Amino acid sequence: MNIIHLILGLFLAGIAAYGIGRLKPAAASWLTLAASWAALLILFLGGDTLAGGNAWGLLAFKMTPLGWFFSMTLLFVYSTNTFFNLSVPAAPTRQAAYPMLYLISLASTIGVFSAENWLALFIFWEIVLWSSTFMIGFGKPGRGSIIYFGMSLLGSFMMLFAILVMGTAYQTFEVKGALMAAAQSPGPALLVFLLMLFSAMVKLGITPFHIWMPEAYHEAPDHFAPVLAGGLSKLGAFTALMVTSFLPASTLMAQPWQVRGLPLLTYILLTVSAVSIVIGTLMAIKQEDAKKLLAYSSVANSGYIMIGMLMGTPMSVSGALVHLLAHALATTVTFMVMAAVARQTGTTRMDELGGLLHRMPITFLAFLTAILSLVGLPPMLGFVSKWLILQSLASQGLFLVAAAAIFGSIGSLLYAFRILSTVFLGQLKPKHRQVREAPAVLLIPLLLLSGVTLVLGIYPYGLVQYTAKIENSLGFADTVQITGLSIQGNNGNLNALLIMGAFAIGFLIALGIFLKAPKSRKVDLMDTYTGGEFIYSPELYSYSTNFFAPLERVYAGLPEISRLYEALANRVRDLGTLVQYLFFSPLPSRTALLISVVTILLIWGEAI
Amino acid sequence: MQMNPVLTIALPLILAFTKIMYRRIANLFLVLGSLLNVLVVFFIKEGQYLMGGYAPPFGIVLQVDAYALYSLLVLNVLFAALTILVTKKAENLTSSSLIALAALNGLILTGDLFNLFVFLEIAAIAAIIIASSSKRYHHAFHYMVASIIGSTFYLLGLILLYKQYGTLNMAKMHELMLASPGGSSVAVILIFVGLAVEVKLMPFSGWVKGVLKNADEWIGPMIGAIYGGAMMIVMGRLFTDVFVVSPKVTLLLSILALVTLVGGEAAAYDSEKMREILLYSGVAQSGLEILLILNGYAALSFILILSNMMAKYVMFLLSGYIVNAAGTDVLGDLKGLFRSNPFLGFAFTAAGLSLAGLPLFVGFFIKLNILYNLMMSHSYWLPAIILITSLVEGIYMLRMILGLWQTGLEVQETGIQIISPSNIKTKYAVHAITLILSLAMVVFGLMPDYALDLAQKARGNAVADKPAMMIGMKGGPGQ
Amino acid sequence: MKRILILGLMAILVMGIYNYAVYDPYQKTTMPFEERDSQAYLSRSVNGDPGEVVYGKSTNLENGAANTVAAIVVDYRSFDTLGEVTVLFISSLGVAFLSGGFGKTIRLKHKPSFLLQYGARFVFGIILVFGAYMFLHGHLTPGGGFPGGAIIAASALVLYLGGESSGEKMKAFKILEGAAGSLYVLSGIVGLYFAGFFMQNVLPSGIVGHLFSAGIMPVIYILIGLKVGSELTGILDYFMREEVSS
Amino acid sequence: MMELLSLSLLFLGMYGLITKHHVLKMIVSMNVMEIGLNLFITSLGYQESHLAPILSSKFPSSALNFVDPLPQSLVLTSIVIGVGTTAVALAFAKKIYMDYGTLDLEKIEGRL
Repeated sequence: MNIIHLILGLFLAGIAAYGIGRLKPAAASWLTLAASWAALLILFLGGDTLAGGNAWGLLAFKMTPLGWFFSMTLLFVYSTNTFFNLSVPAAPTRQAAYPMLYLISLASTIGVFSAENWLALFIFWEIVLWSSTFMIGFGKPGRGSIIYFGMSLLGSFMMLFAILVMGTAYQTFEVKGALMAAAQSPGPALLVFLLMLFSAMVKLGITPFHIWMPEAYHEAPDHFAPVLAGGLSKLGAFTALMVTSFLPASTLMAQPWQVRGLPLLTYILLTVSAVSIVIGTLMAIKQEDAKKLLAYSSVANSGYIMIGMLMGTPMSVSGALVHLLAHALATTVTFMVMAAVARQTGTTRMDELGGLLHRMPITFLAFLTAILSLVGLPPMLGFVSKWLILQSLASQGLFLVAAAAIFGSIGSLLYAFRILSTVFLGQLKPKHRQVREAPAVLLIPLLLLSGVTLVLGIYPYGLVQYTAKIENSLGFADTVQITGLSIQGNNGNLNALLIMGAFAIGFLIALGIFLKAPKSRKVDLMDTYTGGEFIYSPELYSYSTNFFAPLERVYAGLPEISRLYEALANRVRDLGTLVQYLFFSPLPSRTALLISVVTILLIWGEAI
Repeated sequence: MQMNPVLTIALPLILAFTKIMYRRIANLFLVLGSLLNVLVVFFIKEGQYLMGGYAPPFGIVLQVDAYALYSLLVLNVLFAALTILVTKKAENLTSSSLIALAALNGLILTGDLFNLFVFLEIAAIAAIIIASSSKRYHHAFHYMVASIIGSTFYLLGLILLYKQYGTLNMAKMHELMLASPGGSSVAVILIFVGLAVEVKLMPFSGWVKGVLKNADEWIGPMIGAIYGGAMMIVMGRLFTDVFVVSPKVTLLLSILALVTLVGGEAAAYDSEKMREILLYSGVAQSGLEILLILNGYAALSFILILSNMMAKYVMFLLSGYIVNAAGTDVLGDLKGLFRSNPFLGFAFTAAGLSLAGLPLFVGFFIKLNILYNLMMSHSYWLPAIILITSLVEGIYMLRMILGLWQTGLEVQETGIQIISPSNIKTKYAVHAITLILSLAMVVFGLMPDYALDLAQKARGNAVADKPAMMIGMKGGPGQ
Repeated sequence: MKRILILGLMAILVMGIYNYAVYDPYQKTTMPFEERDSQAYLSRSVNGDPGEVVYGKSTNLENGAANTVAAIVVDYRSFDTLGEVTVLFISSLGVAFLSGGFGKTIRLKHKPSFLLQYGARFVFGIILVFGAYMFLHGHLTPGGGFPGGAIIAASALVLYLGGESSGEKMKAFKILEGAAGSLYVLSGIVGLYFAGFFMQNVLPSGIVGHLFSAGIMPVIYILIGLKVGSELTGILDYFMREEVSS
Repeated sequence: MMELLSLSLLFLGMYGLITKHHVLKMIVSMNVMEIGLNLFITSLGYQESHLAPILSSKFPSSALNFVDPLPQSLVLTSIVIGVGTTAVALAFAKKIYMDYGTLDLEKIEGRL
């Protein structure tokens, strides 16, 4: 069994799923489940030494530690999500094409991570792109899928340009070789670096390119949004890490162009990432839709990942990788929870929800774990990664960026609390009285993912050790250090077990107080007889709309970046209208005139 | 067994002539004729075929090289498929269609510049008559005026070349032009303009909108795909094999092609109707094709022409059927159409994605090789512009395809599909042929080397061909 | 103003083409007549030099027509002429298609006078014979199948003017048209399978200047004449009809 | 001189096509164009004091100086093609008039 078999098998399973799906939709969903878990098992057992091979000249595969890490992350997300494909009752899953596209995109992500050749990588990258676009199209009608496709295509064409620049300037398309060749002979290396990073930023959703995220996440079908959010955006991190480690900015910028020991270019990109954190956080705070809110939180978290990779120190790269995994797990859970909530209640708007804690306790628990991890609180995995990233930021003396990162953390508390309090806490809406806990088949992936988040948060040493291995394979001189049970930082060590112990003690104390203290009495939302008031519409009494109104007012008037893209699209449209008016007139005389004028221009232009 | 290529011209002609005596079995004539032609093409060998036994510079020759042969094969197969599919539509036009077939074959085969003009005229008149079957006569008249101006310019340029070089034979013309290229620019420009009208290059393509925006499943594939492709093949023949174009003229004409590429994509982006999008994107594609032809990428332009021809054929054909069923081609009204017609949807999607150059489909490798080769010899600007236009193209193409797959809000709420499968009454043959073509796009997308090799073989000996370095699945240079 | 501007544009275009392509005082971009391909047609030396060709004497030439233009049209570049015939054919098809097939004849507004009515029938025969003469002598004198055919069509026009209606005759014309066209292509195919080349001149070429010379040329001119005549007549006929269906 | 005049005639036809919107006038313009072009082609094959390329009892030998016969034969073809296109164009004119009641394309476009 090697990678080629794996990818080919998944492709074939996808096609089979289509055939089966046309006859018996449920069977196709089971097939996706079986195929993806089998793939996960194979990849897990095979490890990063899973045999590669050359399928077809261009399509050569080789598993690297980095590729294995990414593949495992994505496969895990994909395969846990197959449970949701099983039981979402809405019509779209009945479509036979969905399982096919699901498996094809899964196979292609493995292709991206294990390709030895930039062109093969690009081919798989694009297959992932269009297959996911079609899957988003199964969701709510709207232009989200087109925005996603357009932005991603912009990114992938930037990447293609960079690939071709490498291919023509250095005569090689090999993933590692081309980048290293670029690092040795400057030439167009700066162009390659920038285009590659921009394309990665599009996928990751870093600021100027993030506009697709909220639209696409909002519109994607609820059972596909977890993969989109938790999985596919990580493709960008993969190429970004390749570029920053094999073609570091320090080879592109000479000595005088440095800020705080970092190349100016890196510094600028770090600032952009920091801006991304700030904008993502601020925008997340003011969203009304839970999925959009989570999308903006992804924008902010991508900023952390990007910062970690750009800094290029062993610790920061470890931080980025761990954060990537933490974010993948947590975001997947949050979107799955939203899918479960949407399944049970029919909406993801926060002002229509509330008090689901009592109806869906297990879902709530999973959600709590994920949110804590996103915010970066112990004992979750998110804490470890943020600690690593902040450590390395502080040791570089990049306090501006660090300030943004800390602002993001605090801001994430605000929006995480908001979503928690408006969806699960507060008053249960009268129409949701009959809501029940999500079916067991949906709880399996939730518990699985949040369990992993918790376990890795308590015992992150194996993971960090593996990131050290990745760094080794990426050619880092030194790697992140672990001694005993503590990860070595520059100005402090992290002993996750110790923190867990402290946390457990605190938790026990709190539990004791909770059990000992007198129980609170529940008052229903409609129970207003003391106020002497009759309630007509309970929604108005919900405090979940305009939750952070005072805060939002501070930055309400700021322009949005999506306007820029809209303006660009409108200019293209204007040009099109002009062309239609000028050159496609229905009158033959116009055609004759144009022919004569252009011929004159050609003849005299040639003569002059 | 070996067939003389002139049969691909003579057979349809003789059938067309005899057909007017037997009106009742007209359809049989058409289908039989086009199928016979496909059969004949399989037995044609490469070589030079004299007409009337007179040697080349004096008599007319049919120049059969791999380029002509492959083009002929694709053209005749597509044509035969179309005649089988839409015999009903072509009922009153059997003779015209047969003559159109003969003329297109003649265009591709002939090795004589004036003979080319004659076939150009026959093809143009046949096209105008076919276009007029949509009953919008002023649009067809517009087409007629444009093509008459075009052919006048072509003949003017041709006679100027004759004055300068004293021959009408392509091969001899090329030799003489190589020896003394000076003074021929005006003639070359005139010929270019004359053909540009037919290949839909932009300032000259005013007629395209009128003819194709109302195209049905018969006119669309015929004028939009088959004619466009055949004319482009002629363009490729003239500007890579025959004429020696001065760098200045190349530059001027390339600017024109680039304007077409950018303007066409923008116009398509602006459009909301299916057939308008297709026609504008066809205009843009022809800009790209001409850009490649002018700059000497004969093999690349050849494979691009053929693949575009097939993709456009599928899309125009299906859009014709869709319009028949739905009565409209405004994309907003056709939401969720493919949900109930998945096979049509698959074919349309594959053709569209191939046209937009996405992987898994053959269009991707063609675009990749175009960009790679342009980058090898030019600055980064040209590939950048092509990529930006591809971006625009990808967006509108997917907007159209997704719009057709995705049900609208009102449909999702009410659950009522406007167009159900029973509305689109298509023969199984339509499913079969479009699916075969789109599967071909996938197969060649997975194994592009074969197609690329064929193109190299066909155009490797083209006189002005820049040796293209092809990247296929087998790997490219520097592997 | 606009028109003057466009006239100016046209003038620039004419000047451009004239200056850079036509005007050639030093004969630099003009191939001298003696070196053009057409010289071989004049001396009938495409497939070997027969020496001087003399009117009324030379025999067994590759092409025995006295009229070199006709020799080019119907023999050397006969394939073009097949195309030409096809253009006319498809034009007549187009006119038929656009006129909606067979409709009823439009009655002429005026009643033809006695003189016109009978004069037309009288003149008809003369014109017809002249047309036939034209295409029979096409290889000897200026003229040929196309003018001959046009003259035949003119005779039909005269008949129409004289108040004759076409009616059933059209069917015969159609058959004539189809048969002539098919025979033309067939003659080409006969050449292909009996002599090796499409449209090869398979008959002996005779003595230059004699009526029975130039091999297959007179035959083809007859076919062309009949075809063109019937086609043009058909076109005329279609213009005289109006659609019934609408 | 002949070349210049015939070229002018050609583009006079073009001028007509650009300025006129009336179908019949456009057809006339197209014919003017064709005639200009045909004249131009013949003029390129003409040379002072050369003979018409027909052998006859008066000019019996191919050794004499004849004008270039090829442009003439091309013109023959081109004339016939012109006749064909004119016929089709006239049929269009008839059809357009039947459909719209006018031959002015500008009016037709305005109506749509």
